[in-house]
Amino acid sequence: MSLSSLYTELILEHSRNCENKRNLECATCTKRGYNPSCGDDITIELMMEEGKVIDAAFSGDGCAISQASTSMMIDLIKGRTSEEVQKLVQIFLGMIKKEIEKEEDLDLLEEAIAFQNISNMPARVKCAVLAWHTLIQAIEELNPQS
Amino acid sequence: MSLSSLYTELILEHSRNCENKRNLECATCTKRGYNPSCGDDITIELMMEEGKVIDAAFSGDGCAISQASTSMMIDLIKGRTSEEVQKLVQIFLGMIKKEIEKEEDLDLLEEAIAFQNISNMPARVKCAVLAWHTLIQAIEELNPQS
Amino acid sequence: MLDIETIRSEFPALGQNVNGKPLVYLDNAATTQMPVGVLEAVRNYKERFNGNPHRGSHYLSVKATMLLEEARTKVAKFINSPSTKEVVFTKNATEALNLVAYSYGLSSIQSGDEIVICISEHHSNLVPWQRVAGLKGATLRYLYLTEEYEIDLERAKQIINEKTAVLAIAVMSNALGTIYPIEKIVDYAHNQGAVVVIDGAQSVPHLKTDVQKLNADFFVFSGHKLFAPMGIGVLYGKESFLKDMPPFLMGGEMVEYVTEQETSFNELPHKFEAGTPNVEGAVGLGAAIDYLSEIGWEKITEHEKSLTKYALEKLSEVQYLKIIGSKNLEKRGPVISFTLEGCHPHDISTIVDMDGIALRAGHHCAQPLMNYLQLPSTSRVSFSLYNTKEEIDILVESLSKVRGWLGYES
Amino acid sequence: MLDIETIRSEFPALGQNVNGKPLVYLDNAATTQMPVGVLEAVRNYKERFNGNPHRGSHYLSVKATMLLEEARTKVAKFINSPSTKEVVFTKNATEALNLVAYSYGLSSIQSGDEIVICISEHHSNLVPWQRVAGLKGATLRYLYLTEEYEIDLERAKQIINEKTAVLAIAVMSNALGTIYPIEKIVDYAHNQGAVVVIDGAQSVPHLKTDVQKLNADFFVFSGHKLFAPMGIGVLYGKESFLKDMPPFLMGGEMVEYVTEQETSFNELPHKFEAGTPNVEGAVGLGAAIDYLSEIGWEKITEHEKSLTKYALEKLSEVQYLKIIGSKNLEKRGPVISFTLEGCHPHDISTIVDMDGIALRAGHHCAQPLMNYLQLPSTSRVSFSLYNTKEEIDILVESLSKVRGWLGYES
Ligand SMILES: Cc1ncc(COP(=O)(O)O)c(C=O)c1O
Ligand SMILES: Cc1ncc(COP(=O)(O)O)c(C=O)c1O
Repeated sequence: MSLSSLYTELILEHSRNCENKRNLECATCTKRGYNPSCGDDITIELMMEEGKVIDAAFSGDGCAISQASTSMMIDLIKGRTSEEVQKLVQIFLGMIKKEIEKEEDLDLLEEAIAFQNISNMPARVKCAVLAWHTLIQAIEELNPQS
Repeated sequence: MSLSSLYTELILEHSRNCENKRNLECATCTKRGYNPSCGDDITIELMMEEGKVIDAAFSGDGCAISQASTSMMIDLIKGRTSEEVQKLVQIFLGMIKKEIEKEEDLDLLEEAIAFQNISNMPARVKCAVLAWHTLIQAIEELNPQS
Repeated sequence: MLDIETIRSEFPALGQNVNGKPLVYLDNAATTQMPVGVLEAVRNYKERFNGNPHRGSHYLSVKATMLLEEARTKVAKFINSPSTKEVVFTKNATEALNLVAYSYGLSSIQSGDEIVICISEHHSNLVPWQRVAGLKGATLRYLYLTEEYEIDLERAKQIINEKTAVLAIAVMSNALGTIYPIEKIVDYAHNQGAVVVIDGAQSVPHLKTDVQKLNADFFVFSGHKLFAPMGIGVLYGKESFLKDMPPFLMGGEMVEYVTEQETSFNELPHKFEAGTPNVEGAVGLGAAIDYLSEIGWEKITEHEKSLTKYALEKLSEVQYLKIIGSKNLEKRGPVISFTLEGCHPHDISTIVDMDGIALRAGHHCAQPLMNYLQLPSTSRVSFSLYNTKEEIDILVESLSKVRGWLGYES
Repeated sequence: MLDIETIRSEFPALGQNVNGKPLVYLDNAATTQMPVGVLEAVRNYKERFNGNPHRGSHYLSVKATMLLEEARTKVAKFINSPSTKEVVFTKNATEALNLVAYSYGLSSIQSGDEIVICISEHHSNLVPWQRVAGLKGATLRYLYLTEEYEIDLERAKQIINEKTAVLAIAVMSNALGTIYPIEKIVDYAHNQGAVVVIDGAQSVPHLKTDVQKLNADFFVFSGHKLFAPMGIGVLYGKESFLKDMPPFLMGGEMVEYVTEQETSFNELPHKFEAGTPNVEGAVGLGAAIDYLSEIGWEKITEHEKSLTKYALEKLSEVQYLKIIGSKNLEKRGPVISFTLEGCHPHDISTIVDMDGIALRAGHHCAQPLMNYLQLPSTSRVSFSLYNTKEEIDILVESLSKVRGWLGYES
């Protein structure tokens, strides 16, 4: 994997996105995610209403990859139901593991498809998936039965 | 070192010596010596009177080398003063380490000179010196000032 | 059948002379020799992939991490662990047993509890439990052996009871060669509510291991008895236990957040792996597992059984020799202890060493067993897949001269 | 002067390409590469002398014992330990520190005592003390740093006082490269009655070590940062302490008598070495020490100092780069941490990796320090005797392109 396909304009743009990196005044759910091996440390805040993500944001430190991945994720999940979010996270994680075959599934990830080949850079996989793992934990805590 | 120079008649004889391997009724001092690496386990008993070894004996288990070395040592120290015993032990241990140059010193060891070349058989050095180390500890406990 | 010529040619250490005679290495229960494939795997790692794993984003660090985790996957498969989270690398079986004793034992065992071990346990599966019992006011109880060196299951059922907090036992005794009916004992102990710690140090090189079938709560072994380097061992533990246990060694790699006064810990298995791991040891262990898998258990077991059978027969013919252990091939592995009347094992060892033969003398780190059997020590031969019947002939020939050297008429 | 060509040719790992570029290995503080002499010593041991040491009376076992003890003698000489009894082999520095914390710490530290460490300690010299403090009701106190990343001796004298039971401190910080004025601090702490534990993991490869001159009560280091294999570390401890300390790991080798309910322990240093030791690791460490001695400290220090000086100069010229650590050559070793404005260290590491450069990114197992400095992480380069100024030029060239890759104008 070349540097230019890793640090694309899209990823760099998202990595500096200040719009999604903020505090949610009225978050209904907050979850911290940490990668002890590289120090990425992000906190995701969700505002849920009737099972839907009304707003979402994040804060914390991390490399360009983790910041971009988090920002794209937040764009993607706004307005979705818990179930939709869970499905999207599964598709994202599946994509990273190269387990998703169907193009139309990948398309659902919108911009986050940018991380499709991150497994070619094993040192960075954890950066790309951190936010998504954290999100799924947050959702599971909200809906413990599911 | 060949087996025939290790298991000499003299050593084998001493290794089966039942005369020195007994319990001393009126021991004034008893010391157990153990070699955790090979399991040799002997107890030395001394009967001291006015600083002299009046009688000595041993009990316990061990290989031919440790038994013979103990038996020879007991023959050697009977009738000696603590100081003489200490000197003999130093000479014996020095001989094992090849640090004794003078023939006449070695001669003082009498039969125990049989172990002069045991250092060529490193696995057996501990067997040969066990009794002597135990003896010196016993003597030191008797005369803590010296 | 094993192609023994080829196999032997793969072990450089076996080709040497000792005291002018071809080496006859019969001390495999103490440690094994390494095949070229393992030597090369370690060397290759050092020359091409060496880095400090975890926390690294450069090529060598990533490679080291991948190779370490690949080795963990191989170990998990080898012992049929359901997950790599349950495979912790230690420095040897002893550290693994101490980890369980310190972390599980000290946090779970209560005053009045009982810990049960077998009288034949290796000191490494004995002294740590003595200590736990002492510190916690628990009682250490023993399973004793029958005249045939077997565990009497009926008597065992009186010792293992609802007070038993931990049963710690080896599959195969390193001092007797006996293979105990572990599955039955484990089942019974589980029914009594005990947690079961299994010492596989001796069984792993000889029997296919399946921790799920054994239903082990904890299972340990050492690499160096399995053709792998020294300095690497394994603790398998059920996730349900490991996840709630406090960490043992503390330091780098095993932490999550560290603040000045508090620390939270990393996920399994890393929570139990403090400091820089022995990556090359793990790589070597992985290569050793590959080596064994390629040969296959069937051939290994068949070969070792036939060696054991032959050795039992031949040794029985040696005058004054007494085998200390079961003679039932179904109940034993390729480790044979014996005594030779009037001869101390240490002398025997020295004498046969002159014929190039490596055998072990002593208490085999099982002093309570020796005491129980009223033997100060024994001689022990132990076979591996690379030994031959010819080597047993050389052994028997050499043994038959021992009493002569020690001054006996015959 | 060092013959750097010859030296590099002795390290097979250094000759390789990474991502199509010659490897520039600047992660020596994490782990070092191994010279051929060490690789060969380990291989030779495995092919010719491999046996389980202690308790063996056959040739290979005797050889293994002798080689293990010979390695111990080399280590003792290398750190100027008065006796080999005071040199305990562990698996790494982390285990050595845990041994001290568990065995000395838990048995000697009392409620109300204070343990003092430096804010820059590696987690391995920090988390074990947190635990001891927590279990014993002691307080863990920190020495903080000045703006120049130095220990303020006057402030230190307020923290270290008659309540200080243990002072645990590294000679050289792995995160900052600072070399602390250890002898003065140790002296002061001793005068207050404290016991001093010194972490030499980073200093041992760069500075001549003299545990007697340091007057260390305990001193630890790891082989793998010193051109030796992974899986071997050293604890030096004064006999006066070690002899009265309870054992840590229990099992084979470390016992004297074992009965069913009681155990007495072997002599020093064996009391602290349970289970089969990593003989090949020790042999490798001995060979690494030989290798270093042959080159000589003078040449090593001179070379590493000139690299450090050059690197500090060159890095200072890189725009947006800030060095996190002392710039005073007399107060630092060849480990340099830095930040690059707007660039996360992990991205820096990935980018320079494409030029074959191995550097480390992260908290360097020193989270409390990072917190204190209010930095989430830094990048770190660390030099060894085999690095060159040309490599520093390649690093600087590569670093100057990083901001461009990350979308900055310059
Ligand atoms: C200062 C310091 N102490 C301790 C350690 C721990 O060493 P190891 O991981 O080899 O146990 C390290 C290495 O990372 C270190 O740099
Ligand atoms: C049955 C058994 N358990 C435990 C051990 C300890 O293994 P290690 O010395 O590799 O820790 C041994 C090996 O001596 C053994 O035979």
